[in-house]
Amino acid sequence: MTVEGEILLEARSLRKEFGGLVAVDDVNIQIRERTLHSIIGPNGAGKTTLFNLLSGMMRPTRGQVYYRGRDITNLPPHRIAHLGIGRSFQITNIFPNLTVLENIRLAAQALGKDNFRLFRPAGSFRQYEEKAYAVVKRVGLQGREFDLALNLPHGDKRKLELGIMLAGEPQLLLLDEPTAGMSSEQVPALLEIIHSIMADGDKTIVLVEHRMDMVMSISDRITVMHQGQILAEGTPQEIARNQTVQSAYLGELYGDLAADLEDKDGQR
Amino acid sequence: MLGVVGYTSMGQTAFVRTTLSGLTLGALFFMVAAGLTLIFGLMDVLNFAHGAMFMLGAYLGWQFFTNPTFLFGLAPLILALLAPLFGWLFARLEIPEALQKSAPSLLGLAGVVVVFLAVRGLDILDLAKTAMVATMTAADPLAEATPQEALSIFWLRTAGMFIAGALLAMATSRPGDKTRTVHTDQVRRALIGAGVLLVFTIVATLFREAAPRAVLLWDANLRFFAALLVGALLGAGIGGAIEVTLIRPLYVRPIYQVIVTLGLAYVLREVIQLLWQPLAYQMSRPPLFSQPGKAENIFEWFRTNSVTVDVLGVTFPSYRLFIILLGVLMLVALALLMNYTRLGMIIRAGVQDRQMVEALGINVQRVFTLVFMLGAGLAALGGIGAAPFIPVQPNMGDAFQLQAFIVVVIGGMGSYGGAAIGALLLGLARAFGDYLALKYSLSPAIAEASTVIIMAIVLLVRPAGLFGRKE
Amino acid sequence: MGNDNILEVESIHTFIGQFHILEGVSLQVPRSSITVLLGRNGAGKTTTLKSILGLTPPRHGVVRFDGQEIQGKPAYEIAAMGIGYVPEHRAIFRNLSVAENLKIAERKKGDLDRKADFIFSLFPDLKRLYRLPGNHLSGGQQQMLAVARALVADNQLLLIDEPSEGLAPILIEQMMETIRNLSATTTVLLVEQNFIMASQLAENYYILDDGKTVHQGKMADLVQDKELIHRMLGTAVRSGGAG
Amino acid sequence: MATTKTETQNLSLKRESPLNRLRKEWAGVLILLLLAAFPFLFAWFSGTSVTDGPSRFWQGLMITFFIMAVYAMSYDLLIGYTGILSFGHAAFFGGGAYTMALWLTHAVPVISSRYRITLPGGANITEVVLFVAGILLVVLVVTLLGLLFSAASARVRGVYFAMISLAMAEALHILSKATDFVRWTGADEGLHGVPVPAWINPTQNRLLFYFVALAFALIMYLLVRRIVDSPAGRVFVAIRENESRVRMIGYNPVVFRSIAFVTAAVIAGLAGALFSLWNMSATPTMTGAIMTINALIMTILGGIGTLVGPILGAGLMQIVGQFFYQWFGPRWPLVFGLIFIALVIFLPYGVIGTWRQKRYAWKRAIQKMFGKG
Amino acid sequence: VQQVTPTAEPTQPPAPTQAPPPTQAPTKAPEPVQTEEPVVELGPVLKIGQIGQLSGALALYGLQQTRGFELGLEYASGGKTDEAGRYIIANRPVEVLVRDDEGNPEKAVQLARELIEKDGVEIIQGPSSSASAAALTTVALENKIILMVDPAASAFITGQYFNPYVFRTSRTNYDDVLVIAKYLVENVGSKFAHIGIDNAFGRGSGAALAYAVAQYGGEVIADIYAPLETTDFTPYIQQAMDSGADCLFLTWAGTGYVTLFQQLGDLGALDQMQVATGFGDNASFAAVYGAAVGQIGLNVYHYTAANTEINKWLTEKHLEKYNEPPDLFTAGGMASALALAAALEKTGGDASGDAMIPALEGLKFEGPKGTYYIRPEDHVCLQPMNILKLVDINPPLDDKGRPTYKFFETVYVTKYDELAVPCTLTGEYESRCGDLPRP
Ligand SMILES: Nc1ncnc2c1ncn2[C@@H]1O[C@H](COP(=O)(O)OP(=O)(O)OP(=O)(O)O)[C@@H](O)[C@H]1O
Ligand SMILES: Nc1ncnc2c1ncn2[C@@H]1O[C@H](COP(=O)(O)OP(=O)(O)OP(=O)(O)O)[C@@H](O)[C@H]1O
Ligand SMILES: CC(C)C[C@H](N)C(=O)O
Ligand SMILES: [Mg+2]
Ligand SMILES: [Mg+2]
Repeated sequence: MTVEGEILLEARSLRKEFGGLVAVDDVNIQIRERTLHSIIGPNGAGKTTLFNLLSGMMRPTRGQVYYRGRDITNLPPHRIAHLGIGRSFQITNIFPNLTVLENIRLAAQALGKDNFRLFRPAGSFRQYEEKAYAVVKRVGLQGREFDLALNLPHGDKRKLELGIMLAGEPQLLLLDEPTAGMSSEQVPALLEIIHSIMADGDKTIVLVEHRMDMVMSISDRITVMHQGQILAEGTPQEIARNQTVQSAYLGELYGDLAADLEDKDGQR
Repeated sequence: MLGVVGYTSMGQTAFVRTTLSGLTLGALFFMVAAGLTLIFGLMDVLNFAHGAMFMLGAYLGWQFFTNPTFLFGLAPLILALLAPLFGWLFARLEIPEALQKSAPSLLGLAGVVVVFLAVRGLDILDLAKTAMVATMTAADPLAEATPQEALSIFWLRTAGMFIAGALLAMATSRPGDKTRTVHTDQVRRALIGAGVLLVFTIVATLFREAAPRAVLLWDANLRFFAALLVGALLGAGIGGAIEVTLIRPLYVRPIYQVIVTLGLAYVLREVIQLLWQPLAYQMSRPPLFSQPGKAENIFEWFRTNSVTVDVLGVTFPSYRLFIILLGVLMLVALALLMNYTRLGMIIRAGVQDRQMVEALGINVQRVFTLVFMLGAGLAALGGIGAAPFIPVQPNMGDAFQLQAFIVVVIGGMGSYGGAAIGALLLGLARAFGDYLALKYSLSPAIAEASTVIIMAIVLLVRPAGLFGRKE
Repeated sequence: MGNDNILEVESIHTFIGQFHILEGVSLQVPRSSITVLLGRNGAGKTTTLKSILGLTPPRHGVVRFDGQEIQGKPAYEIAAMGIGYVPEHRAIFRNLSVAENLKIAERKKGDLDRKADFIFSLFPDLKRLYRLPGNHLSGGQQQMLAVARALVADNQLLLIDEPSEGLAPILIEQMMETIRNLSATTTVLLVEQNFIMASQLAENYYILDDGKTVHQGKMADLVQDKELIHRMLGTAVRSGGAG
Repeated sequence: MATTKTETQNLSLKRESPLNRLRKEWAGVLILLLLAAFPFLFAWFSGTSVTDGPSRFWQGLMITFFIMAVYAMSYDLLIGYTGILSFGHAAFFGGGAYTMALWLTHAVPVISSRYRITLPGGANITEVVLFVAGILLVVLVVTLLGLLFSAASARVRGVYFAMISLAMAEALHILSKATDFVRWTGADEGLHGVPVPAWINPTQNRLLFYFVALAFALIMYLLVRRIVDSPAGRVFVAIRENESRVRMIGYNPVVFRSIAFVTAAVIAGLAGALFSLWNMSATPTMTGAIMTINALIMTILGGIGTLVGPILGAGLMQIVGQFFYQWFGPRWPLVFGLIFIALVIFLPYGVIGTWRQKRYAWKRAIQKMFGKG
Repeated sequence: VQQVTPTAEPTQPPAPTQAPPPTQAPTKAPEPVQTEEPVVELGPVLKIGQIGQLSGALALYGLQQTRGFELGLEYASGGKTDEAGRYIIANRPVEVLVRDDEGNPEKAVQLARELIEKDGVEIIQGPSSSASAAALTTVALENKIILMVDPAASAFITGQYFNPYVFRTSRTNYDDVLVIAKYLVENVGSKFAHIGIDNAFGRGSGAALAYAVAQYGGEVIADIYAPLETTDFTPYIQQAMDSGADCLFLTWAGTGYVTLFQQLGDLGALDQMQVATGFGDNASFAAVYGAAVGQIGLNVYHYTAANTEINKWLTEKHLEKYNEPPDLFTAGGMASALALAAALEKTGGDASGDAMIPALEGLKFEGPKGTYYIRPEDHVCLQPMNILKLVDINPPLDDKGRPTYKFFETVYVTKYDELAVPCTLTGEYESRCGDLPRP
């Protein structure tokens, strides 16, 4: 298991209300460096909303977000991206009419210093293109570089979604259901990518996911959300055994998962 | 508040008259905007031909009111050409694979050629001109409602149009389209529809000479209200045709709708100028609003039908009060429609995902067409309602169209109530703006700019308009 | 034949554009049962549902609903005969409120009022969200809404496409429960990749591959046939969970 | 920002030798040569003088075409590349035209009657200096306009912005025809007989003006091509595709939209200024909605999201329009409109877009036929 | 002043965008003994570009202008044509190319350039709109080509927009008001309100009105301009009524005229004050002047008012060709043709601007209204103007069923040199005015 490091990201009594609805209810959460931290919880628990707050997409009603000790609560999303926080979306969010390569190249270019070069061809900035190729390879989209993104099968779109995020070389990755809509056959490939990211050694991942077997097998820590609040937090084993979690989220069908997990851990 | 200030600083007469003038303008704006709230506000179609529909309504209504010879003369031909409505009659036709690709264009071309042959030598222009000349008050319209062409020849034309219609129907039946099948029910319905159409065509052909004379013998007031109806119905019909042929293929490409409707506005304007010459006409007011003299109040007007009415001590044309009334009626009709039917909801859903709405058992396509027809019909109704008040000319709709867009945006897309308030706002702003600008020796252009400024302010404060739904 | 099958599909062929997607799919769905359609990604399951409904009308073959031939009718007529549809990826109307999303599915005036209690009892969440616009719902809430929408009108047949997608485990269970309850009154034709779910719900199964029905039978038998499962459905089966 | 080194680099993605480039761009170069030779070729074929009669007229037509092409191109930068539906483009064009015309009519005579600017050698360059100052003024004015538009676009989106932009242009239009300023702008009639400096005066030297316009179009084309191809240009396209995602990967779309607006405004404004020189006038038509609609039509007709498209669209509209007028008389817009509608329905991606698509299909068909060429 | 339709001649569509059909003219001209004349070698064809507004609000004026011009050529040539049916003036066959500027100055300029450059036109005649005329003056100067203005009436054309190539046979705003000002001040009152189109024509008229009534001790106390496309005149009328003027002078043209007049009636302005305006074209009478029977008004031309040989010829020809008598600006079109023809005869067919200027300056010629005189200083064309009394708005048809439009009793017709039209040149040309009256 990876070593737990410093606190990288921290939310302090973060709250988001939509009209009367409290989607995120005074959440305190700490993400430590170089961990894979999963957030699970029933639908509507507020996971995506929490991501939206952390990445600057939405402004919290109240509360703060700190990144490496710095208050980033009200920074616009592009500034937050520049700090090294990347995110992927639950609903695929790519540039449909651009090629795969261009999708990723744009993301690679975003954090460079050449965005405002108006009179030099983009192609002459080799560094971004090279980086883009590297990312394409990493997410396994070789051979499709020049396909338009909208023509990709769903699974590949999810990979591209990931690639766009990776190209920005974020330190902290917020992944919102990366397997959403993928068939089970495609999941292992994705797991592979996640593993390789963690293998870099300097990355931190926050993952939202409903596939329990996957969550249980790869997470260092798991936070369970329910109705906007944090219900429990702990290691996968702790969570799997947690009665509250079982009744609120996992249900009977997965009751035996805990036992399952014990073996798996051994193998890893 | 503003009213009080205006009242005291302007003096009663000026204030009342300017207010009434603003209300008339507001009503006119609303008449155009009413249809636009449906087409633009709900269906998201940036319809730049809406002003042209207004103009078309005015021409058709005016022509019907003063001398409908032209309209009746044309009716059989147009009816006969409607066959493509029943295109699916031919959907079961099996066509050799090799021909499938070229068949539609060949058939379509053949159809167009037959249309051309059928109307060749028929002086539609002349027909229009006789009818038009008769509209000059000096001449006797009855005298001009003359027969145009021997029935024996005219039959041939009608038949030709029918054949053309059938050819076009075949062309639009998408021969060889593998993604399509047709249920026996549909074919039966198409057959019935086509039969009804045939009967209508025959009737229209037989009565094309008698009908205009009969209409001209009606009481002029009756003729005026009939003209309102006819203008609106024809407008709706044309709107339907436009939706089916031009708009429907483009729901997936909204910008191109802009372009097509722009082109259409162009074409309609040119066609009008071709038929009625590039001139301007003034439609006379129906007798109901044109008896000499002044009524002391509305009630007296019911008796006298005089041309002006005294409103709060101000002389005001009775027809303009009628325009205000027409605007209010349109609002009421729209409110009833939108509140008591599910139209609005269906359209908003359909804009987003047509297939799903269909899967719920709703004929989306028909709803869209209906709504477009309704919008176009309202514009046409506005046009004919306005015709006795403003000159009937090819670009009469343009200024109103721009205002109507602004009205819809101010009110918030899809909100007819918002559109009404927007129209009122713009109308009053315009009238008072003009008044004040003149008073302070500024040009009225400055007042014209006020509408634009109002919109900018509204949108900057409320980006979705006054009553718009937030996205 | 006849009356015991509410839906009969006989060797339909469907094209999308130039692509021949279904090349002979046949199904029989007995009344008041749950029938599940299985198959790999891209096998043509969704297309089959759409063909039944007339959204992608079949070029050849027969679809019989309640004894009546319906192939070639426009989709809205077919749906109005009493078929409810829960599409994959939910397809709820994002710019309509939850209430409107339900209201629009009414076929008769007052449908919703009659069914409201029933629907809220199945999905209590929706009551709370009733006035929210559809795009404010979380992924799972949208899925519930999509199912609820199909229940508003009186449907004799429900076509449900992958209802478990993106649902939290506990909700998958609830969803199963719901569908089981529904089948008491309505017939359900279900497409489901989550084999655990499918196997626990359905009585009959059909397996599609490459646009053709390749296997059919009683679910009870299929569960025994591990080899077939593996061959036809790939790894889909094991990864349980929300897979 | 461009250094000398980058200037020599290729415009397309890969670095290539100049020779290679020429080979790739031979069609463009050929067209350019043809255009440059056009006045002489035309005169030669029609057997008329280069400076008179029909030659002169056709040069005029081509000048309008060049200017309109640039204008349409600037519009495409917004609608085609950045995905902003603006109905206020005439404000930039008209703004440029009016600025230039007002400057030349009202400021230049006064200034040059009071001051003289000479080179050390004694040559009088007042006129040139003032002319250049006029161009800078145009750039300044339309830049401000562009910023105004982009500020509005930061607040409202989609059709709402389309309407706001329409309204803003309309406001300018109203100003341009307001009687209050009749002494300066000529109100409804506009400014006519603008005193264009003799050395660039289109009536005195049409041929020279032809080349000025051609050079202008060429430079603008290369410029826009560069911009579109630059890192920033790529971001424009990304904004068109998915703005919220652009923000999430670390770009500030407001800034990039402003850049797009200002560039489009400056290019359109310069086109407008040249147009006012060419017509020696500035009229309310140039700020009116028709002007915007023309841009839209030219862009869509030729092909949205391409650079050659708008140019071609401008050509179709100017040149083909001229022929239509000759063939069909004053009702020619009827025919034009019908053809136009047919094109939009049947060539959904404009002339260029459709050609590109078909070209690909043809290529494949041929490959198939000859078993993988 | 205008309205509405090409009355009663369904067979003759007013689509005069091509040159007049060459085949029809010769048969109808007073057939000269062409064949017997000694064959003279004809000079090159002289192309005249005629720009008029053939669509939109002023469309009827364009029509009258083109018909008048053609008849003028016929008259001036004595009906002599070449084999293509072109009238021969100064030994040159004249071809007229008609274009529609839609009342848009920019379009007018474009068309003029095209005519000059592509078609080799040597003289421009027209247009209907003063705004277009103002714009065309620069084209005339650029190309050193004569611009013969008619019917555009703004005084600015021979005022601030003047250059030596600009001539006119149209009256100016000053003619309009000077002819009636005395009568109005003496009989109606001294306080005037003015509602005019917000363009060169209207503003020119406003300036002229102020000048003219001041001559007799009157005063314009409200000078109001409304855009040409105005549909609701309420605020303008309200303003005029508020001003307390005795007399409202209207300067309007085109279709909006009917609307304006109607609204004046509706809002009670006609009861409150006297309204004065030019009597407009024949077709609009019934619609516009219903309430004005018995009133006195000014008029530019009405065929019943002019008692000249040329007018008789014109009326006859016009009736014969178009089934109705000539209209408001038919005479103007004809006068333009006559003036040009006279000058061309003088120059021996040389149509170049520099040759024509001396020939036209100071030209005195007989036209349909009587004697016209082109002032050499500012090229203003002095001409007779009418004061008419409206007696009947529904005059009977003639024996052939054609309208007669006999609305008027002639009160007075001025001689060309009777009205002291001021010289309004400005800037570098101001000194040309010499001792002409100045505003
Ligand atoms: N823009 C919004 N406006 C109003 N309510 C919202 C909005 N976005 C989300 N919500 C509500 O906030 C709650 C949390 O939603 P969120 O999308 O964060 O859930 P989630 O945990 O990601 O669920 P899922 O697993 O289904 O995606 C839900 O009840 C949802 O309806
Ligand atoms: N619009 C389309 N154009 C071309 N091919 C399509 C289209 N829609 C679907 N297909 C193809 O049709 C086949 C069947 O698709 P369908 O959606 O029915 O599969 P499915 O069994 O529902 O798969 P999944 O499990 O992924 O939902 C697939 O190969 C797909 O690629
Ligand atoms: C009387 C009209 C011929 C005057 C014309 N309307 C003009 O603008 O000058
Ligand atoms: Mg979520
Ligand atoms: Mg599917």
